[in-house]
Amino acid sequence: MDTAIKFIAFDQLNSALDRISEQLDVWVPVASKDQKRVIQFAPYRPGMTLVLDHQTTLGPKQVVLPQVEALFRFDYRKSADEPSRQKVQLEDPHPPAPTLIFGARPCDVKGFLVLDQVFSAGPFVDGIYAARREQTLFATMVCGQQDSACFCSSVGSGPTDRTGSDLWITPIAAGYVVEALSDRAHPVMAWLQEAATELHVAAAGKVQEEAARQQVGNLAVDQCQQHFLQRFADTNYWQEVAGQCLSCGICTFVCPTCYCFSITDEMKDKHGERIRSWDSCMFFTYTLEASGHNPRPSRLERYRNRVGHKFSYFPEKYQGLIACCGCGRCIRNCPVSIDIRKAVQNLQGQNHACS
Amino acid sequence: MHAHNPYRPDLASIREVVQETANIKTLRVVFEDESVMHNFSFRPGQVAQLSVFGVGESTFVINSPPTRREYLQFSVMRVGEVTQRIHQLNAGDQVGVRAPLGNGFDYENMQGKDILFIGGGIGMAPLRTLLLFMLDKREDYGDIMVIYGARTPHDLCYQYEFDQWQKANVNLVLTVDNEFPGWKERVGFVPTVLSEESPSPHNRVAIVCGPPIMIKFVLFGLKEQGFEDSQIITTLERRMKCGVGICGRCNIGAKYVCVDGPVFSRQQLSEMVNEL
Amino acid sequence: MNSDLRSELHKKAEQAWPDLELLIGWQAGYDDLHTTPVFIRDSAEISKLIWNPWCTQNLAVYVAKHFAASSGKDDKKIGVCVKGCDSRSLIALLQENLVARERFYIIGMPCKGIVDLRKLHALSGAARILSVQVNAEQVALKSAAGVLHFPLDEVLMRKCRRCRYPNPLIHDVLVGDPLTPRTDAHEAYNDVAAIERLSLQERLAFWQGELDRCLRCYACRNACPLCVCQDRCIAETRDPKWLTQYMHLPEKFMFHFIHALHLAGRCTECGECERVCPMEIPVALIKEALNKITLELLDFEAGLDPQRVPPLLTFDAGETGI
Amino acid sequence: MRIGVFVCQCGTNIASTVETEAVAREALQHPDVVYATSYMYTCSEPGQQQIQRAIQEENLQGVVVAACSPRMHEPTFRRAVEKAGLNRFMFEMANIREHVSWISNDRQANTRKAAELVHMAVAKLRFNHPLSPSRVAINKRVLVIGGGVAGIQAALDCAEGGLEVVLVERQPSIGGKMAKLDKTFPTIDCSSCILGPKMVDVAQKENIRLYACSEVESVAGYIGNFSVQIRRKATCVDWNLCTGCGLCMEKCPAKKVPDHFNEDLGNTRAIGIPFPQAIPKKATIDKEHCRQFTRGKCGVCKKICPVGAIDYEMEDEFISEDFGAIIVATGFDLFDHSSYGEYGGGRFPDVISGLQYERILSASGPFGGHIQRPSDGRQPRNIVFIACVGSRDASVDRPYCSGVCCMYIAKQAILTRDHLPDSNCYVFYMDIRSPGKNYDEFVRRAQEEYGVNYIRGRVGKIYPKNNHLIVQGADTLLGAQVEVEADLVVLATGVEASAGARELAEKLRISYDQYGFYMESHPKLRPVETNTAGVYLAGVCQGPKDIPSSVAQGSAAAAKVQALFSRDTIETSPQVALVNERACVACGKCIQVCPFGAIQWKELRGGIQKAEVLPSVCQGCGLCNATCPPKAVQLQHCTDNQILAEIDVLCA
Amino acid sequence: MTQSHDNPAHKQALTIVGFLCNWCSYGGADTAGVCRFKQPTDLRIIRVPCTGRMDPLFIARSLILGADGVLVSGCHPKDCHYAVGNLYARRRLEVLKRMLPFMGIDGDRFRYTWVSASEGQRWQQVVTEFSEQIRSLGPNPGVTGKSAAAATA
Repeated sequence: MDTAIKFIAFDQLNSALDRISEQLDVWVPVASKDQKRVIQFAPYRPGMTLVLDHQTTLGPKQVVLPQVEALFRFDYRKSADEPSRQKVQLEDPHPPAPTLIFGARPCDVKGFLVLDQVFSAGPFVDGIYAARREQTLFATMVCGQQDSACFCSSVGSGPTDRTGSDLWITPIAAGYVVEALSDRAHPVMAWLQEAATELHVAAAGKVQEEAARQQVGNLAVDQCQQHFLQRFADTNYWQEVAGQCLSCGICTFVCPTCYCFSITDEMKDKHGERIRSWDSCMFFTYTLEASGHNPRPSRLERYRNRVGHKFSYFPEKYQGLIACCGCGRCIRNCPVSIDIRKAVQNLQGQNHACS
Repeated sequence: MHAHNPYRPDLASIREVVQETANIKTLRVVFEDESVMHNFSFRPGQVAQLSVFGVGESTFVINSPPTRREYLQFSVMRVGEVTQRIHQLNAGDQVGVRAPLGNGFDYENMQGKDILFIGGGIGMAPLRTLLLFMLDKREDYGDIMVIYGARTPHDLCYQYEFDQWQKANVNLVLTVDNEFPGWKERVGFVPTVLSEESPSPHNRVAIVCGPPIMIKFVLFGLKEQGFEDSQIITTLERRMKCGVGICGRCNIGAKYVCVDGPVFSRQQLSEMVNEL
Repeated sequence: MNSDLRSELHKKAEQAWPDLELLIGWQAGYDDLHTTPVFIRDSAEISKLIWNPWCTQNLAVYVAKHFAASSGKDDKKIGVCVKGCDSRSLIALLQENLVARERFYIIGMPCKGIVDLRKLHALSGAARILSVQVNAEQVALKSAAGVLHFPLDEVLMRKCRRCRYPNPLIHDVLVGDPLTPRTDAHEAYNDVAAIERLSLQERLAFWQGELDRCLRCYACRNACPLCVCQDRCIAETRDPKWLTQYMHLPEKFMFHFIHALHLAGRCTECGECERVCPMEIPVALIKEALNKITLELLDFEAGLDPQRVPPLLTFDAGETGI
Repeated sequence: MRIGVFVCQCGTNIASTVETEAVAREALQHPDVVYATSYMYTCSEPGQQQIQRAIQEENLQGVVVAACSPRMHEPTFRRAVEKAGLNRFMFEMANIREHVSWISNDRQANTRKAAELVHMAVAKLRFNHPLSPSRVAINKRVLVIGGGVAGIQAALDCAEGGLEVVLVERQPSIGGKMAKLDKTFPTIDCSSCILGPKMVDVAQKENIRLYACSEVESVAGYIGNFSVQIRRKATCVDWNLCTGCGLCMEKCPAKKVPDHFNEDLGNTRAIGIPFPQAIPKKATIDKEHCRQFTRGKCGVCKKICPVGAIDYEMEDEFISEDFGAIIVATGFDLFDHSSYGEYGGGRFPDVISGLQYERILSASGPFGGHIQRPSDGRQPRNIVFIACVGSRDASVDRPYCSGVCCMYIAKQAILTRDHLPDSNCYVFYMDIRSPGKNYDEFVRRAQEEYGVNYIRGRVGKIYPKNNHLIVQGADTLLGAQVEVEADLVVLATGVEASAGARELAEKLRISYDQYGFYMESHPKLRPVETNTAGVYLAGVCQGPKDIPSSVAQGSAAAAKVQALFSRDTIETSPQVALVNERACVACGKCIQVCPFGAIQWKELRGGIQKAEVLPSVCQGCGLCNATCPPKAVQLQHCTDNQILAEIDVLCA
Repeated sequence: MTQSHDNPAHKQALTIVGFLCNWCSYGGADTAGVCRFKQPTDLRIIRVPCTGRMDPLFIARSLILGADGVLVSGCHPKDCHYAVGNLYARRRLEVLKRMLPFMGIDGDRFRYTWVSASEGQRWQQVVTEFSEQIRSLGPNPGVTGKSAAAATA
């Protein structure tokens, strides 16, 4: 692999992104409000101020799996001579444009590795996701800002986890050192003008080392698949860990690995779309059947399913892969501070003794 | 199914609508693209997502057998938004169909065995496809008994076919919940009739489909009569959206009803997490 | 002082326990800055209860949604800890007959205010706050950058700085002594007035900017003690279909209109909707504006008098001016 | 759904300013519309046949007619589509005449508007469902509440029609206020002579059961099926035994009991029959004054009663009865003039109310029909009548006209002049309200024939002086101050809602106005109906009125009941609210707001509560629908989805 | 944006949604029609049984989606066909009217009024005045018009 390492000085960041965004759609983390900490990925526009020293409130999931997207369009057509006959025409969504996600964290990228299994591993392949995923590059940044909710190291990732990324960004005192991790990265590297000096590379190395030393989180997940199944019927346990759940959708909406969606039709006059939109397994309506029956009627079953899905069902289905990236967003944003680490950690053990 | 877009239905048109009961209609549909129709193959028990564009999709078993290919048949009970709209459709109207989805019945393992179908109300639909399939290959199977119950005689589907079933040597036991003027068949709930009939579990497979409360008591009854879990087959209802194992909601533990089901043996169910 | 109150809380909970089947309070969360509700079903767990300026959740949210319908074993009650603002939610639930007073044992917590974590983070500037200590009226915040000190008042939540009811208006027992309401709370609707001073276009732009971030995660709704529809919210139902699943601004406006109008004359300003919003949308302002309207128009404040009927659920044939 | 659209030209009424062909053409473009045409007169026989033919041929499932107002022809077209086999609710109308062609000549704008109205109707129709009315059986018994002249008339008319009637009266006797009147205007005929026979009829009709001394305790149910609990107050006399001989009354030692029937102008005993013509003619003990109760011993009546009817231990009794309809005729009370300080505030014994004067005039009254002053029994020479005491006076919250005072003052003045030809009568009045048949002539007779002095103006003050009452007032016609040295002042006290009217209204779930008078269903067109189906009004409880009007209303209410009971069942409109139980969160807000009590709790298995609409009670206003937060209550045929569909056509 | 008031054909079309109670105001509008009282043509009437049926959300939704004006009209207070429907309605509608401007929606785009079935002339006046008022306000931008402040960063 061509290992030419590039450098972007702080004051050159925007001009570098200006150049890249002429070629690709670029998504960058920006604060959506002054004084506030709500940081989201947004399509890059010249002059934007990036926020690269905080984890984003929402990961870049929406870039590949938008909160709402059309699965196809439909049109009812009427012919003038035979108005009682209306014919439907279907049209697939437009193919995606090449896209770069700039400034994501390793945990954010890890999320996509989970989604890839669901959407692309079969038996059915979601071509809409797959096409967009195919077109998306990740310029990921080494993570140096963990807080008390982070636990990426516990789920097989970490602040320096490069898996799934195409470019690797290391912030140093003067700017950003950028390395290519995949062949797909080369065109982007070519648009970066300044090569990194040895000093830059050495400084980056120190940042990497420092970050790599961080053990973020100490959750043990190796046995959780079985422990979960043993705990499944222990209502007291689930009452203990999720009794306070409000059944809102925050944890799922901010989660990089949550992908569940709803499909609905929206139509105006004779034209419409079948859309998918993020859904949440925390919602009552998610599993509500037409008959009125609901297999997961209360927040306890729903929270249990969420834990089970991430730490038991998913690894069972996908070769041990935990469907959690340890980003801590669900913990940090939970209105009642439910801690999924605690729910998983305490799965083992006899009685529902947890604290 | 469209390879790149598993959510995109094939267009089909309604050839005929049959009013089965006050709130159940049967639709007979054909794909508009002749090659799709020609190449379409499925197993009995597999399901389809039926769309009314602008309203949405809903899941129905294809209740015509794979052996009869002039149309696909769906029986639709009016319960919600989509089914309400489906009930307003007429012959000639267009619908979308995504099929086949799900696993279907393991009929290969039923060959040479006696078969017991136990159905309640609209639950007869998935049984019908397998029943007709077996009738079309009658020699492959032993005795066939059908216990079919509904609330009133007017709530029984496929009444117009009962004669044909019986002519094909099916032991058809019909029951309704309460006495009804002019009703000459059995009266009583399906589980009661089952215990009265008490079919032998020997070399027999029982296939059960109906409302949850009926299934619950039928399973209990079958157990009492000595049926093993592996001899009892049922189909699950679950809210489905994508139908292709992606959207997430129809899981029972690690299994997705839309791809791993909807047909499960009681054996399989007992190995899954208890969240029905 | 906090530890004194905590032991008083424990003592009073112990005393009440023989009559209780469940006690809802706060316990320590995953770090110093977070508390989480706890459901105590065994008196041995009473020691988990805490009381400090981080006890932010309004526990009245659980009252109608989870326990209103259930009848107690052996006539035992459900204990619930409430701050002044939380107690108003309970009263509002009583006003609408959504809960039965006799079913609950209310532990009142006179409250000097709850810390706004967002303000704390904004002041610290750091990604990670290592520890926090409150001494009297001072907050000491330790991060990688060092220790910073702020007056407690400066980091209190918006609702606390305009709090008129620090003492629970309804309770069976009080933990600590009643407090004197703050003197600067008379400008209760200052924040609303600030928006009202903007031009119409500016106001629209303001809300467009804020509501654009809405994810429709419905946390504001679910955290609301008075949002009784919950699983049946018309923001989600398809029949009737009030909203599409699109994430367009009209949808988001509409959802917040639904939430706010359903709370018109009912909202007790506990501020939970705003606190829980992961996108930091000031949704409580909408309800405050409605409260200002119902106060001016119909002379009504929710959650004060259990006997009064919320004004939009009744009428007055004689009223004039509308 | 297959929808047909029919655009009416209404001759040239619509076609002259709307391109009906273009409207039909555009309609054809909407989803589900398979047929659209324009026609000269859609409501005509051939027009209707065209719709019916199209329903058959095109297999239509829904029909839109764009024509005149649905208030005009909706029933016509509903019948037409029903004849062709469609449910009548699979029909919508777009009003393109009253709301379009007749209000603008702008052909282009009109055509666009008509097309949009059609589009809205189509959009709504796509959410229509077939609805069918249900029927409930009617219990053909009627309850009449109040035994004044209106109630008596209603009871008699119903009984005459063969209905079973229960008449409930709060007082020990029926007769009401009219029984206290001496004469009636404008004919000066004797009140008890015309009312008495009717009261006797009530007692004698076999199909009228009279509960005197009784009140309605609670009302449940709905039209056709009310269930009413009646409290029979303890009279301490067993009425089954009492013969009405009056011996007890003679012997009762408590002699200083204020005589309420005589408006407290005289005394009566603690046991007795209120007046000689009372129906039922049964004795009642006044516990407040009876020595057996006040002092714990006496027992004179018990000893004296020849049939042993006295029972001091008697307690209130509750009985339940079922009815199909209820007539409310609870009458009125007199305004209490003590709030007028300028008239003495009730302190001067010779300033009396109109009804007190009525008793004074009556031969069966406290003074045997001789006009004398209550204070000293002197015959008055100067008598002043003051009108509008507690009427047309916002300062005492009685801004309305009581309607009868002008007339009864005229009558009393005439009678006074008749009895005491030497007397002088003065009437202070604001305006004279005398719009009835022969009424104005009557007032003129008082003025012209009987020489009653009518002074237009208000009285500012009354004060006693030398055994007289000085009445100071203004004559606004002369613009001068007037002072009359009166011996007796009669205040024309106004009419106000009966005490307890509001409580009863709440039991009946009928509404009342701010003064407590019951609200009729429509002020012009449904004057005796209330908004609670099956509950009717008669007499002054609905608003001040005179005897003829009260009697007419009593008969009208009876006629309404007869009409209702002429069928065995009633069809209930299916345009009522319906609860989707799955969506109901049991917050009870619909129950709280329903003006008709049409929503109640229903308990499902496991003690789960849900709201339930009683379709026969629901009037279809949709208030519950607007109030229900999760929209679990939907007003059929005007559901959220239907309104939203119409909005979306315009806005989305 | 200038509009010619002289030639109606050149007037920009406005969308005014009317919610009229069946018993009074719908009849009033009929009466106005029967009397041939000329009115502007922008109003589209939706018939509801009673103003009590009006959830303020219907109005909010209309305005959010871009209706230029919303007019609600019912029976005069105390003349409600259902006795009290409009007494509830007027509270709810007034609260909405005062809330709209807080959210950046012009409260003048919404009006509620009471017109009886006999008041054809009054109806004409109400429609004319309200249509003129909406015309002077111009088209409703709705809530979709992205403004500078709405953009991220």
